[in-house]
Amino acid sequence: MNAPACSIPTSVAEWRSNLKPVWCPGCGDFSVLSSFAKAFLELKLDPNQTAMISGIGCSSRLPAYLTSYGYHSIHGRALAIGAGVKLARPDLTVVVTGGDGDGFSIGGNHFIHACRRNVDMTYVVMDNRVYGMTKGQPSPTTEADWDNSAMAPPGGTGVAPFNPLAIGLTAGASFVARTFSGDPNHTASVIAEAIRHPGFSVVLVLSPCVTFREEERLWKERVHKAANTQPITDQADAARMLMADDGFTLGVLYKNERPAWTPSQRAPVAVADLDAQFRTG
Amino acid sequence: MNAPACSIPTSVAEWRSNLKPVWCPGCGDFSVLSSFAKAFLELKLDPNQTAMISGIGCSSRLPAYLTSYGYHSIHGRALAIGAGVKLARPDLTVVVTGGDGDGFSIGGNHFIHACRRNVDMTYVVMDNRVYGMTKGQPSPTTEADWDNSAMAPPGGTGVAPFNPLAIGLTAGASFVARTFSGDPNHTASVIAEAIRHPGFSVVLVLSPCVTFREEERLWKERVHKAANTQPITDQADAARMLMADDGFTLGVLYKNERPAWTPSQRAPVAVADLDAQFRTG
Amino acid sequence: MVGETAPFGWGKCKNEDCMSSEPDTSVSLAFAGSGGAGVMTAANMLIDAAAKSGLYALFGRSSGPQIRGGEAAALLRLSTQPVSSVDDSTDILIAIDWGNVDRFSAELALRSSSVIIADPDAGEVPAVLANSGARIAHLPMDKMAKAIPGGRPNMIALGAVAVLIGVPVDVLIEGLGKSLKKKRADAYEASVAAVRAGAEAAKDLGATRRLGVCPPGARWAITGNEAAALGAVRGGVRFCAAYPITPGTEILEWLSGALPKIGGVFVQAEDELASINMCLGASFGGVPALTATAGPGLALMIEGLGLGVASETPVVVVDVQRGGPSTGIPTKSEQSDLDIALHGLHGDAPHLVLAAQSIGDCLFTTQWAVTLAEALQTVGIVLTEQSLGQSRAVIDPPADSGLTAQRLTAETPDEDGLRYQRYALTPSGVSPMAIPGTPGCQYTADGLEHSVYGNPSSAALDHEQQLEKRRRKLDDHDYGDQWATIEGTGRVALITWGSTTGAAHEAIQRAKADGLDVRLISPRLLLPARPREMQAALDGVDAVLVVEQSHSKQFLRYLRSVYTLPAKVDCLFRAGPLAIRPGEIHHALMSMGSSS
Amino acid sequence: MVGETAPFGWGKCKNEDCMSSEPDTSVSLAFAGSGGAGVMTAANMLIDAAAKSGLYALFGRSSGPQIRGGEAAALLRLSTQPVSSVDDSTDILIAIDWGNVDRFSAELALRSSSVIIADPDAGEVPAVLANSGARIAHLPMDKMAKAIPGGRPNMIALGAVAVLIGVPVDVLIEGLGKSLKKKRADAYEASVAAVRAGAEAAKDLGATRRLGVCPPGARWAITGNEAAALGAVRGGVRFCAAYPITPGTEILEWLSGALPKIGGVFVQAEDELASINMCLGASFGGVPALTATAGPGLALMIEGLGLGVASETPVVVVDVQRGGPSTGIPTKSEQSDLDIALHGLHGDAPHLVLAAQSIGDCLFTTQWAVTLAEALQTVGIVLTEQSLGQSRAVIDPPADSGLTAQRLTAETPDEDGLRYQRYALTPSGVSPMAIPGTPGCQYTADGLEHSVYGNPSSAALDHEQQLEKRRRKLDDHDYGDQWATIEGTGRVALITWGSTTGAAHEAIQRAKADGLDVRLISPRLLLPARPREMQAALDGVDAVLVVEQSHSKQFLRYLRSVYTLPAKVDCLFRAGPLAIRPGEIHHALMSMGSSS
Ligand SMILES: Cc1ncc(C[n+]2csc(CCOP(=O)(O)OP(=O)(O)O)c2C)c(N)n1
Ligand SMILES: Cc1ncc(C[n+]2csc(CCOP(=O)(O)OP(=O)(O)O)c2C)c(N)n1
Ligand code: SF4
Ligand code: SF4
Ligand SMILES: [Mg+2]
Ligand SMILES: [Mg+2]
Repeated sequence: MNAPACSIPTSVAEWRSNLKPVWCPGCGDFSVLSSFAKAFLELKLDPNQTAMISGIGCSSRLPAYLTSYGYHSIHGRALAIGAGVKLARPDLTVVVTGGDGDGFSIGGNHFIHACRRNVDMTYVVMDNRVYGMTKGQPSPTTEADWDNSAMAPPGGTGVAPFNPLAIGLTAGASFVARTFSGDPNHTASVIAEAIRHPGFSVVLVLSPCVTFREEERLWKERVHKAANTQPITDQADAARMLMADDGFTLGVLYKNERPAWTPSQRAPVAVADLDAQFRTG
Repeated sequence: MNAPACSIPTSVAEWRSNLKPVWCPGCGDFSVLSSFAKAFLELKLDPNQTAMISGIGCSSRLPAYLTSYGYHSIHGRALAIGAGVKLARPDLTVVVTGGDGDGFSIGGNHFIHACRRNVDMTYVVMDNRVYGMTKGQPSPTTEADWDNSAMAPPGGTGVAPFNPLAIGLTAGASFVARTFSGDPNHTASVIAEAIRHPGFSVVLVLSPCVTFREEERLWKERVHKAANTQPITDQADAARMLMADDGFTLGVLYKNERPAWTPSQRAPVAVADLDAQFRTG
Repeated sequence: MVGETAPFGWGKCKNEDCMSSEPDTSVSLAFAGSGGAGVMTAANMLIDAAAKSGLYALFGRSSGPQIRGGEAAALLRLSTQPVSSVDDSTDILIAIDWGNVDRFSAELALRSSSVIIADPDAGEVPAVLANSGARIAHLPMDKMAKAIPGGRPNMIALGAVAVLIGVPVDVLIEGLGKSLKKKRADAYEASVAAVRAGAEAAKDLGATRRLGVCPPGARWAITGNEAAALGAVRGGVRFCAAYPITPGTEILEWLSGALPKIGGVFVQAEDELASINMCLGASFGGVPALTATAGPGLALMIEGLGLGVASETPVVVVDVQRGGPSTGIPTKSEQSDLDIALHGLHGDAPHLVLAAQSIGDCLFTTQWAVTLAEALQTVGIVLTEQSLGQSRAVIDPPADSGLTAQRLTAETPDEDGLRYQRYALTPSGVSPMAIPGTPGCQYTADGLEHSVYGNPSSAALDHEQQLEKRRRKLDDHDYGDQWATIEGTGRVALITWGSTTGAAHEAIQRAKADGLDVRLISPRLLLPARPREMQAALDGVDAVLVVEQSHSKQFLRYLRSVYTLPAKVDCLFRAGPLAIRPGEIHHALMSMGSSS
Repeated sequence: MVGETAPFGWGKCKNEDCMSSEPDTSVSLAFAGSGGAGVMTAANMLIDAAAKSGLYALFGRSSGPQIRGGEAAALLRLSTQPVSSVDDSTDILIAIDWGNVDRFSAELALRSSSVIIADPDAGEVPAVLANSGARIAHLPMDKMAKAIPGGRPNMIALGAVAVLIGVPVDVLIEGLGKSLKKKRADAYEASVAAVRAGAEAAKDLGATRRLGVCPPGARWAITGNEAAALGAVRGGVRFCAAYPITPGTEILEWLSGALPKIGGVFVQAEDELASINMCLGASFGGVPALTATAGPGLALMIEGLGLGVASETPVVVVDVQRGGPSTGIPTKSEQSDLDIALHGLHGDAPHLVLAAQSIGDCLFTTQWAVTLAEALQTVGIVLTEQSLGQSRAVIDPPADSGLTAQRLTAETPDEDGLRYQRYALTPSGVSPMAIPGTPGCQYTADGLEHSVYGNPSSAALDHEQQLEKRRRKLDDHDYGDQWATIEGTGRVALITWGSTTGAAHEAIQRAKADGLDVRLISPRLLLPARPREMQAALDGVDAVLVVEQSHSKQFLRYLRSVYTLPAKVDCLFRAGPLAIRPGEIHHALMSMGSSS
């Protein structure tokens, strides 16, 4: 199924489909889209050998804006679909993408199990700390005191956000990174590195929702690169670092070489011979 | 709804219902059952003010063996039901219980969100690193090389287990402990401490499945008490400790004083006045 | 059920001294424009003014896929009488610009008698609209607005439309005052000027439809989602765990605001699996609980609902139906979750399914569902629709049915000192339920089949007895007249459900004017089936027209499965998003009437 | 569909030279004993010996709630002819001890003509059994076993039963050799001695039923779960993601062993939401995928199945039905997931529902379902039952239908160089599907309603066209004769489905002997409905008996909803776990035949 070499795009524009994004003007996801194109270009990926899988949400609309194969599925299940694609078709590059609600609220179980299973795919989450598509409810990464939502009481829900990267790490993710949509080149290079990484890689992109969380425009003043230029490789050290972190540290924060999981294969048997066990006498 | 004082049991036997457990002879869950009775006795709980919530699995059968109120629900959803009980009825003592499959495989999402939400209830997981009830399949805590299962290939699944306590901690649990069913008094005292803790407390009880994992009888030789007699109180330190741990350290490993979450209450309005906003002119 | 006591009403203006001097009792209009043009604002202001003038109204919205911005249309029907359906066509379309108006041109339903009011500077009227043959009138809204400091085209449009349909401009301006003055006086001034300019210019646009005058009366302006939420709390709901989803989110938003004020609890759950199971937990704890969702969320709740049925834990889910299957069309209406609501649970799992018939009826039906689920200790699913939930109506204030949750609770164990039987085999099938905290009645609720005590059992006898008890308690309950709306006595019957009831009612009025007497049967209670009541309702009927908004005739299939219908049955059906309009039903009735 | 070509067969012994000299063609027996007594081992050995002697058999099990230990009964029927149903009653019950035998006494179905072989040292025969009036014979199995070093009572029982029913003891001992000799010679010797002692003692127990002799022939011994799994891989399945659940787990266990040997993939998922969605991912990638589950798991897969329907991604789920609702009775059989299988999805979501009619037919039906789902790019649900899945049958080797997955794939974009239309509106409704890796055909599969390209669309026209295409491709497909088992030409028809087909067939044979000609109609394809074919099948029928194992007459309701039945329709229905037996169907047919 290898495609002719000529199908490999030579410009960012070739990676973009002709579908117009539904996103609000200024939404952080636009630049994540361009980071994907840049990363794919850098990796010289072939669109017909690339599968972009997403759930439901503003961010989950992304696959259709690229010229790769895509599956815009249902809310919260993208990682399960992605694992199915990769396990059945190890020759494809599989990238799963979506939002913080999709991935960490309704999709939380698949997230921790994807980290544990360590199938060779890349998960890029556009974290805007809100449910954009359903018009502004708190997500698992939303601050406890954010209350500019019709579904949050005055003063906020009072439920503390959790740190999905720390959870991912403890669940077994072998590559953990954070980037900011305001720095599309950095995001592109981290996505490229994550795709190169053999095993399950998580990239959390801080991507402001300018409509329901206007204040996130100020994130550009809070983000900062990690002190170490090299990722931590010890799980315990990384766990400590992530739990002590302010949530705005950018870079590849943890990486290890745990081999990607591949399903068991056994000595071949012809399908026609599988019934031997049922024959009596 | 306070019951007369005379309804508070004065012996372990009074906490046991007359239903005979379905468990296999030698199953670790028998002694967890007695630890519950002991802990409840120590806490002087009233059976009619206590709600035991479970999912489905051998371990999840436990509630009906006690004389408290109980809800033996569906596979994986016990924590959600428990949160509903506690939020609606803050006067009750709510204990959620079940197995490693119920809690960390199908129930994984409710687990991380229960940790995050920090409702004042106690979660006691009987971890036997296997699905007992469905006759022996690997669970998320099963060793990667365990292959004594009709659903695991020779050599095991190759999927590394994860450490639910570490995940629980990073997700926000405010009380994290491990005990061993072979030490029912220690288990009882930790359960009692967990119930006293305001907020969401997790107690992982290593509880052997003698039928499908006979080798777990040897756990008694592997378990050891935590070096510190006092729980760690710093999240980052605890994260490091749990990730470096061998999985057999017993005790209350982490505890903090984050206040339990209670739902917002606002200035009272009569139900009859709620329609004011719809009246025009 | 008609008239005063009906949870929703149709018919004549209720003000007896209403003397409409003009022929038009109803006008339909649409405001269109791209994102930010303010069409929804204008529509809301018009609705408010109409309500104050004693009119009734229905206001739906159609918008594109964009989260913010993007084209949108406000679809309004104003009337001197209560409105429960969109009309056959739009009388007046006023477009500030053309955006991607083709995306919803079908929903506009223009025809040759319509008028399109277009801004000549916005370019040609798109062919897809012009082809309707509608008369085109020009109003340079953009230019006129620019002439007023701070003026906006939507206010010009508003003023013009008000005059054309006969909503008093003064009332409109009074309303503007309330909503704008406090915020920004300059915005208020600019709006007033723009409305007046529009009103002035309207005189040159040629006469269109003018509504009769109704003396002001008490009115409610409410959406179906608000009504359902209000019905929930009136019915006694004090717990809601929920996960947002279009088009049900507004129910949750309203409850998240209201519950904390009445001693209740609202919690945003991590997913629908959690929300339904949290509700079951609260209900087990004795607190009536409800959640709301749409098709995909309902799909995720199915297992939890089965637990509610088997463990006899009351709970209610409102499913605001949208286009399906799968993610489908989240913002558009359809009646296609009937199958899953009736038959989605595994095993033999009798439960309640109710459907709201109008925006106002979302209140009554939800309130009733809560009290039924509580009384019968079972699961209730309330089906509403995007076109009810997210549309706003101006209606007569709905009466409070006064229905409120009454659960049969156990206070003590059996008198003989015997062990408490949670699942006792009572004559009604309803067993007294002990609420945690009740001394001596401790039990373990179970989704496994169980004995009367709740102990797990796989014995054939226990299974049979518990299945039968769960069936009996629902089948044998007396649901009263409210189970269905039944009107008229013709030999032709129209059977429908949900929002389509409104259009059906209007169609039947028209058929009557044409001399055809048609009976209306619209069940509010869909499950359990009421064979005896349906047989009575169908007495003397020899032809039936079934009307529903699904592609696979879900309602017709259901009717056939549980009721005996006359030999002649026709079906008028169509998937969403296009509403089924009174005219097409009328047409179907007339051809049926002539052939039967 | 009868005889050689049918995926399962009934009727005479196929060996033409079979000259059964004795009257009995079938014997039913039960081994009972508490956990560890080895009743299942004894039953399996008897089945193996029977198979080698040319007999046919059916072997089901009934056990208590304990995971290990606890009482259990092996329920066997041996016959000189293919067996597809349990018989009306148990001829011989041999009980090693009485454990909690009352838990399943109802399933034993003893009557006065039965024989109970009891160990006098195990105490009184429990009243619930003795009340049947069965003759009681004593065999001191425990004492006899103790007399043999290493001897066990179950082997005494085995030897005795073999003699009583006429299974050659030599063949039995030959089988013992194969299974035991290699492991432990002493265990083998002890077992042989015990079997011989039991056989010897049997002579004093009084004559019971003896089976005729059949010359040995090729046989398969297989469970329904194994058969379904084999059907899956024969149909082309190469991917399975799954979550264990009783009684479907054995399908998964078999696939987890087989798939890695044929280049396929098995993965244990974290839950059923993951398993169905992983399957969709694999299928999107071009690899035929299947998962298996039971009611609670199916409930969790509903949303994923809807995505399969909307995005037109083929996938198959085998639902091994158990007692419902909710967790219900996991280890017992029922036909009560019909409702959810047919109508469980939200929105208008046409899909395939098939049902296996016998243990052997689990193979054909699953294989067919896979090829249909692949050909029609949709979701297929295969309904089997605990009584099929977890029972073992000795049958004639089933023919390989040769059906294998053929997906219509797209190789290049449109010839005119136009953009690839994933959801093109073809005449058949099936659109060529590009598999990732195909150059130039990239598209994004979507569960949102979409245009032919797959772009999200909320336009009424796209919705209507895609709904219609998805309906058409299923309705217009030619499913051939296999859609149903249809036999006979009587004016009374028996309509049933699933495992009940076997009992129905046997009942019809008996009715024929009584002079009543009854037609059998048992649809293997339940959805889409086949109104034309059903009408043809019902031609000339004036009375129908519907037979099903559900409490709420799910099948009858479904038949009424989509088919036109004659005026006279009776229904014989009951929830699980008690099997519906040929005798009661026969009885119902005869009273129907005489009244009609
Ligand atoms: C089962 C289900 N529940 C709820 C929804 C409604 N829904 C759609 S997107 C969304 C949240 C999106 O938030 P996020 O994933 O953070 O994406 P964003 O829009 O912020 O990019 C929700 C709740 C749905 N489509 N399906
Ligand atoms: C939705 C659903 N899926 C699967 C099952 C089958 N099932 C019952 S218990 C269980 C696993 C039990 O494992 P665990 O929670 O570890 O409990 P244990 O039996 O080991 O104590 C499974 C898979 C079910 N009941 N419901
Ligand atoms: S709502 Fe927020 S996340 Fe969604 S498109 Fe707009 S800015 Fe982006
Ligand atoms: S199977 Fe294992 S976990 Fe279950 S009761 Fe037996 S020993 Fe305990
Ligand atoms: Mg988000
Ligand atoms: Mg376990």
